[in-house]
Amino acid sequence: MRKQYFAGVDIGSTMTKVVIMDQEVIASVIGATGPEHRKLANRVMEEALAKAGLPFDDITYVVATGYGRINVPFADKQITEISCHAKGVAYFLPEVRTVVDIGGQDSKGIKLKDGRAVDFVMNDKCAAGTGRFLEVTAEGLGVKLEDMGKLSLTAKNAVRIANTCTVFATQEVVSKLAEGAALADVIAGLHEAIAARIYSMVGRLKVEREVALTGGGAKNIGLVRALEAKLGYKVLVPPEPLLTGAIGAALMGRDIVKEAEEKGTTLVRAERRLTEATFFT
Amino acid sequence: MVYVSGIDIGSAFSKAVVMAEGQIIAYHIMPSGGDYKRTAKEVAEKALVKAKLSLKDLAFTVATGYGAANVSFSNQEAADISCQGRGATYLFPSARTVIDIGGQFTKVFKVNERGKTTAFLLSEKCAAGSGRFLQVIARVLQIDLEDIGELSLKSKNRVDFNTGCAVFAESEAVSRIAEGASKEDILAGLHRTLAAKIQTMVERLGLEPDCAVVGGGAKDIGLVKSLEERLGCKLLLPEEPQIVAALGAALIAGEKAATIKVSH
Amino acid sequence: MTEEKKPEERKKRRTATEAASKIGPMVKAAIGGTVQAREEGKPLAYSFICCCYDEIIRAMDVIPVWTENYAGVCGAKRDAQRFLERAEAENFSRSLCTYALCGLGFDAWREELGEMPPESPWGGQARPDMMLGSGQMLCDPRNKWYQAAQQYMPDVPVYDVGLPWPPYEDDYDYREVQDYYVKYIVAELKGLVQFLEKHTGRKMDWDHLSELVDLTDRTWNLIWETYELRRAVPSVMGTGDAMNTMVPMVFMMATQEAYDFYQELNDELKHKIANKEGEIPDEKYRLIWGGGLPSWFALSDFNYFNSKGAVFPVEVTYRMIEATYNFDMDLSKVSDPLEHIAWRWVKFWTYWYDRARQRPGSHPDVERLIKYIEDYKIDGIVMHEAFSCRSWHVGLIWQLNMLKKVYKDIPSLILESDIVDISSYNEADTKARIDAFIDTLEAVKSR
Amino acid sequence: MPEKAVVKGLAAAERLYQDYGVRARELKKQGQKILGYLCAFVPLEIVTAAGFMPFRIKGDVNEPITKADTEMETIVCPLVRSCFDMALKGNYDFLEGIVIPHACDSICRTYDVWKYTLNLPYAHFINMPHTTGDSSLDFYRDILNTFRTSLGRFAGKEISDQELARAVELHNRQRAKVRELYELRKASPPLISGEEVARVLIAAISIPVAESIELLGDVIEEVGQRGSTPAPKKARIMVIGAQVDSIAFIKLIEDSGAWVVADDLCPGAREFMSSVDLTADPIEGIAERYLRKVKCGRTYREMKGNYEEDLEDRFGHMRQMIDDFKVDGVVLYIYKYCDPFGFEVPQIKSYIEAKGTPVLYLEDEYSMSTIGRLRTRVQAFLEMLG
Ligand SMILES: Nc1ncnc2c1ncn2[C@@H]1O[C@H](COP(=O)(O)OP(=O)(O)O)[C@@H](O)[C@H]1O
Ligand SMILES: Nc1ncnc2c1ncn2[C@@H]1O[C@H](COP(=O)(O)OP(=O)(O)O)[C@@H](O)[C@H]1O
Ligand code: SF4
Ligand code: SF4
Ligand code: SF4
Repeated sequence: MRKQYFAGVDIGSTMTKVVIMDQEVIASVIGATGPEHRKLANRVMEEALAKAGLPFDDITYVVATGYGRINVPFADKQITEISCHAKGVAYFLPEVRTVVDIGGQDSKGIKLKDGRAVDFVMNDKCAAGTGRFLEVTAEGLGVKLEDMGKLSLTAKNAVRIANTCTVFATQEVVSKLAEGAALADVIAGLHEAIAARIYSMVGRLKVEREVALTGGGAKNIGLVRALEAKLGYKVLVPPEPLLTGAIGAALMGRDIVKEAEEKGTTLVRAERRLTEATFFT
Repeated sequence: MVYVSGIDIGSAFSKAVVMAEGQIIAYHIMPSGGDYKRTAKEVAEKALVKAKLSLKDLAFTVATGYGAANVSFSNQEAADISCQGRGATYLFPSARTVIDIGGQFTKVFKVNERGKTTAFLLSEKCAAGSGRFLQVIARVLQIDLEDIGELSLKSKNRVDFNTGCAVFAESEAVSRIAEGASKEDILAGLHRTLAAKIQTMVERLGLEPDCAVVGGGAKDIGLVKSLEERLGCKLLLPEEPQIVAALGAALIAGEKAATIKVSH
Repeated sequence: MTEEKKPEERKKRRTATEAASKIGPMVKAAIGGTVQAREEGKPLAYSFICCCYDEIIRAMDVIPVWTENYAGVCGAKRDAQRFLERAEAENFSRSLCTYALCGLGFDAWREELGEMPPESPWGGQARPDMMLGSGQMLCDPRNKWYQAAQQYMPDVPVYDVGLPWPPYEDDYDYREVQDYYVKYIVAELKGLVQFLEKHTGRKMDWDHLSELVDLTDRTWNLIWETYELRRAVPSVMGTGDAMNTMVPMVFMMATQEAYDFYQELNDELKHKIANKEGEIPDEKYRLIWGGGLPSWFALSDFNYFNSKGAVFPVEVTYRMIEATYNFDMDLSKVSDPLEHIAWRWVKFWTYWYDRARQRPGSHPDVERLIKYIEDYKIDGIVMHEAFSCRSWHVGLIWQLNMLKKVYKDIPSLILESDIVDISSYNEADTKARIDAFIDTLEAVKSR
Repeated sequence: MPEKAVVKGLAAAERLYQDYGVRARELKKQGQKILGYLCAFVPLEIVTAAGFMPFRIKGDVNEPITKADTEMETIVCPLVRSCFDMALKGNYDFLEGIVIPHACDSICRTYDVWKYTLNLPYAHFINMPHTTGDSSLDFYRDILNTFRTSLGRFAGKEISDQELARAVELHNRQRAKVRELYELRKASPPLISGEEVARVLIAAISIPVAESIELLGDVIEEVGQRGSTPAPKKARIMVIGAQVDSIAFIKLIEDSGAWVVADDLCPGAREFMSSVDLTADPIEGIAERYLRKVKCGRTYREMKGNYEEDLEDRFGHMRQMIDDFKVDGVVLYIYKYCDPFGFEVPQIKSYIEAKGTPVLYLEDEYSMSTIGRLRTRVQAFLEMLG
């Protein structure tokens, strides 16, 4: 039998992620979802294929997920990021019952049972409480996003950030600095503010241990610690939190193929042609 | 010659105006940045350099705006609404309603014939209704703030925006670009959103002609046109709308200087 | 929720009157008293203010646990966020009344632990034996909150008293309908008495009830007379204080203690007036708190107003009384205590109707503002729009619009925040608004 | 009515939906007097009996709320704000008056704003009690009689018992027709989509009752004659919420691959499942229905028995519908600032979930701009079900 490969394409609001798997991940690419890239998921896919050294035709099944999932012309199926994150986390950390995903434009909580999502909550109305919040404030502070986490760990006395609006919080932060607050304290305050927002949102799920953190937010150690402080225990972070959704998508594809083989049904697949996404509005 | 100044430390920009005998002799505008104290000094100095003066030549200084407390060399502070009112009526004696589109808030207020503010309204506490909105958008569209207005006027096919959030408007704009919408059309759509919010405020207060528009947002001709369209009237627009509060502060300073004895 | 940040210390508010400064300890003692009573096995009832059952519960010796009060205390101590978050986690929308959310979050937590949540403000809110809601026009939480609380306390019975009052209408006069309103309220109050009798095993002492009804009438009149003293120039007591002195009015009605409190306040105010002792030394602007509950965590804003020369001799909020002798009927002739209560309720709510009739296009709420503006020589109006409560905070814009239309243009300010949710509050922004408002007052005054 | 011959059934519903109020505008020209109302708690029988055409005021999810914000705070339920905005913008300028019931805080607190701002010849507030005991029922009858007298005065005639009885009978016929329509949804796959039902019902509340009965009849006939059964979909969904007066949300669910087969909504099951008993004094039957039979969070139902029994009394009809219509999942769709439903969300959710049906709770703002963000949630929910 021919070897099977599965691709997961996660077009997030901020990042585009692609993985190719056989039994495990054999190639992955993370790129920004810029104005141009929204229609250029094909490029990221191409890159991943090159890394894996595979022609596109060898990919058995392609599942697209994330905010931009409908705009992937070469995907065989679209599945929401909620199901995919659940799948991805269950693959790496089967003991997890609650997933907190902090993405660029939304954050969500997902309840897991037997490796499947059974309940979820989501915030995407206001940028407060999302990865954007940190991006915007990092920019305002002139700090690199990657450094926010480590910096905040040196805080002595977190500053309370009163503004809930991302835009104004940035400003508040700047004026706190002007008043003489330490940078680390201000960043720690930001992490606390965002952790508090996320905590009360996922609280709706009746959080159960173990808790895993995924998405770009999980790359920020300061935020991870702030959330742990709120929960009162440690959270788990999968090996590459940004890829969880894409991996979940690939795994979903594998399940779909398997089920079709067992049932003997034929799979409907999209044309294996890498084209730009088109939009009709 | 008695020199006075008005310093407006706004949430986004700081402005200084130097006056003598009721005439503006110099002004300066710069971003407020994070360190208000330093900015206050700098903006005043830059304006004074243009006027070929120095701090000690000033008989009286009035500070206003978000960061007024940081102007260590001021003689007095005044609420920015009052300064806006003073400044606006100095420029346009017939103005009875003033719209100020600033960085943090949009304000609408009424002034009497002596430039006193008699009623006002402030926008809600979300960036969606303020000038910040424009800054955020300018950044994501990679255009200069100065060009926003002209560009938007070129729109043929306005994109309608629904989101209220300034941050999300940014990403909505991003995806619209990806979908092939032009910057012009996106800007026109955003202007409409912002103008609708401002229109509601103006109507709540009651539009009494003439109506002037001031603040940094008034430099955006696209927004001003869109507002005129919605309000159904012509708006009075200062040559430099951003310094109106600083100008008002300087006017107040001028009055004070006239009533106190300056000791040398 | 293990690591909770210590609530930010609240700035102590300066009070103008002795009486107001006594309130804090009184409330603390009352809340402590309910926890104590619970231990002693006395019957406790969750209660709402302004539900006209004060005399009944007092006469039955049922101890009220004022749930709005406790939420307000959490707010004032800046320690409500954790309870609000808990309620949100229970799937309650953050747009609902934050008193209710704070209370529900607290209840959920207390019931889960089987004891008070850690470091509960002032010892916590005691578990009740019953919950007394009401179905009336004041608000929906009055009939939804306790029902929702039952999911944490399914064994605690709820009784909702129907307490409507006639709306102000153009197509008929309230007098055409008041009889059947009273009849209904009496029936509903009877139902409450039966409910209480059933759940406490006690019998109503009707004579005692009549005494308490009479005491309440007298207290109402005393409060009215005392508050009217505040017409004095300079102002002797401001709204900041009134937000404290309302405590006996709404939480201790039908007790001798409440009556005595107002007697003392009355004496104190008279003394101040005689000595021309103003609330602040240089009074420049007299304002009315024209609507809305205060932000309990930011009462010191009243001091900020004071620092700008502004005083609040009058407010419409928590002035839940009128002089009964001003009613268009002789209440003392109604001897049946329940009927007496019912009439007093209807007359209170319809008190301003006739006045509104006399000014075409006017409305009772607007008339009340006009009367106070004139009686108290008011220069400007301040209102507060608390986002979570529709009852007192919707219609403010319209009232101001109406006032302009039927009376005159008067400077006004609407502050936007909440009663207990501090995340809606921004101090710098609030002060900026106040500053600007003071300037408009100055402009209008010097016209 | 020449144009009626041209379009019938679903096509007619589409026209009435797209141009909401079109029929009222036509009839107004012919001299018909029209009263606007909010919410399911206005006793329409009395309005009809007085010779007025009752017209349900609805909002518009496509139209940003602007004018309303100049008169009304934004802390009111967005549906009410949108309705008011539409009225202020002149969409309902054919109204002779408004009748507004004591439904919820958002409605009750804005009555004066409506009344004084629109300044129509007639305005009346129906001060319906919140509780349902016998004294409440007595009181409610008095309230209804006050309305009857007041409206009679405005109409310049007394509303007779016979007229009331006729109106009761007419409205009951309309309700029976809606129930007949709902029967078509029980089949698997349902014979009529949720989107179509929503469109028909929204159309029905904008036309005279008699015409709505005809419309419903035509639709039932038309659907009955449909040949092909539509392709099977994944799940059968029930939507619970307040007033959903746009098809957008229902369509979103169906576009995501499910059928909407049942609801507890206005206009919908909440309004049409129960009828008025024709009593000797017609007011009696009317009072009984609106106070006790229409189940909505705005009415406090006294506890009967223990807590479980109380939940059964309050929400049992939802479970019944889940069984009868073979519902796989429930979407609880609630507007921000809605007090009656907001407080019930946890209880409804846990009650239904305890019976084994998954629930998706969505808080929304009544605007097309939110549809996109709701889509991901709905799709994820369907993935969970399937
Ligand atoms: N190295 C990093 N350190 C901290 N935060 C990061 C890092 N990389 C990405 N992020 C955060 O991750 C977010 C994107 O996360 P992602 O899960 O990809 O979201 P989406 O799927 O919506 O695009 C960004 O907003 C950013 O805040
Ligand atoms: N040249 C320009 N063109 C368009 N908009 C501008 C321009 N300059 C400033 N702005 C807008 O004006 C706002 C700042 O206005 P300003 O009155 O200075 O506010 P503040 O006093 O709060 O700092 C900015 O947020 C920006 O949106
Ligand atoms: S508060 Fe700020 S972050 Fe939130 S919606 Fe408004 S602009 Fe966006
Ligand atoms: S009146 Fe307002 S604050 Fe008080 S309980 Fe009702 S909704 Fe809450
Ligand atoms: S949705 Fe809720 S708040 Fe809005 S009108 Fe209906 S019951 Fe009232």
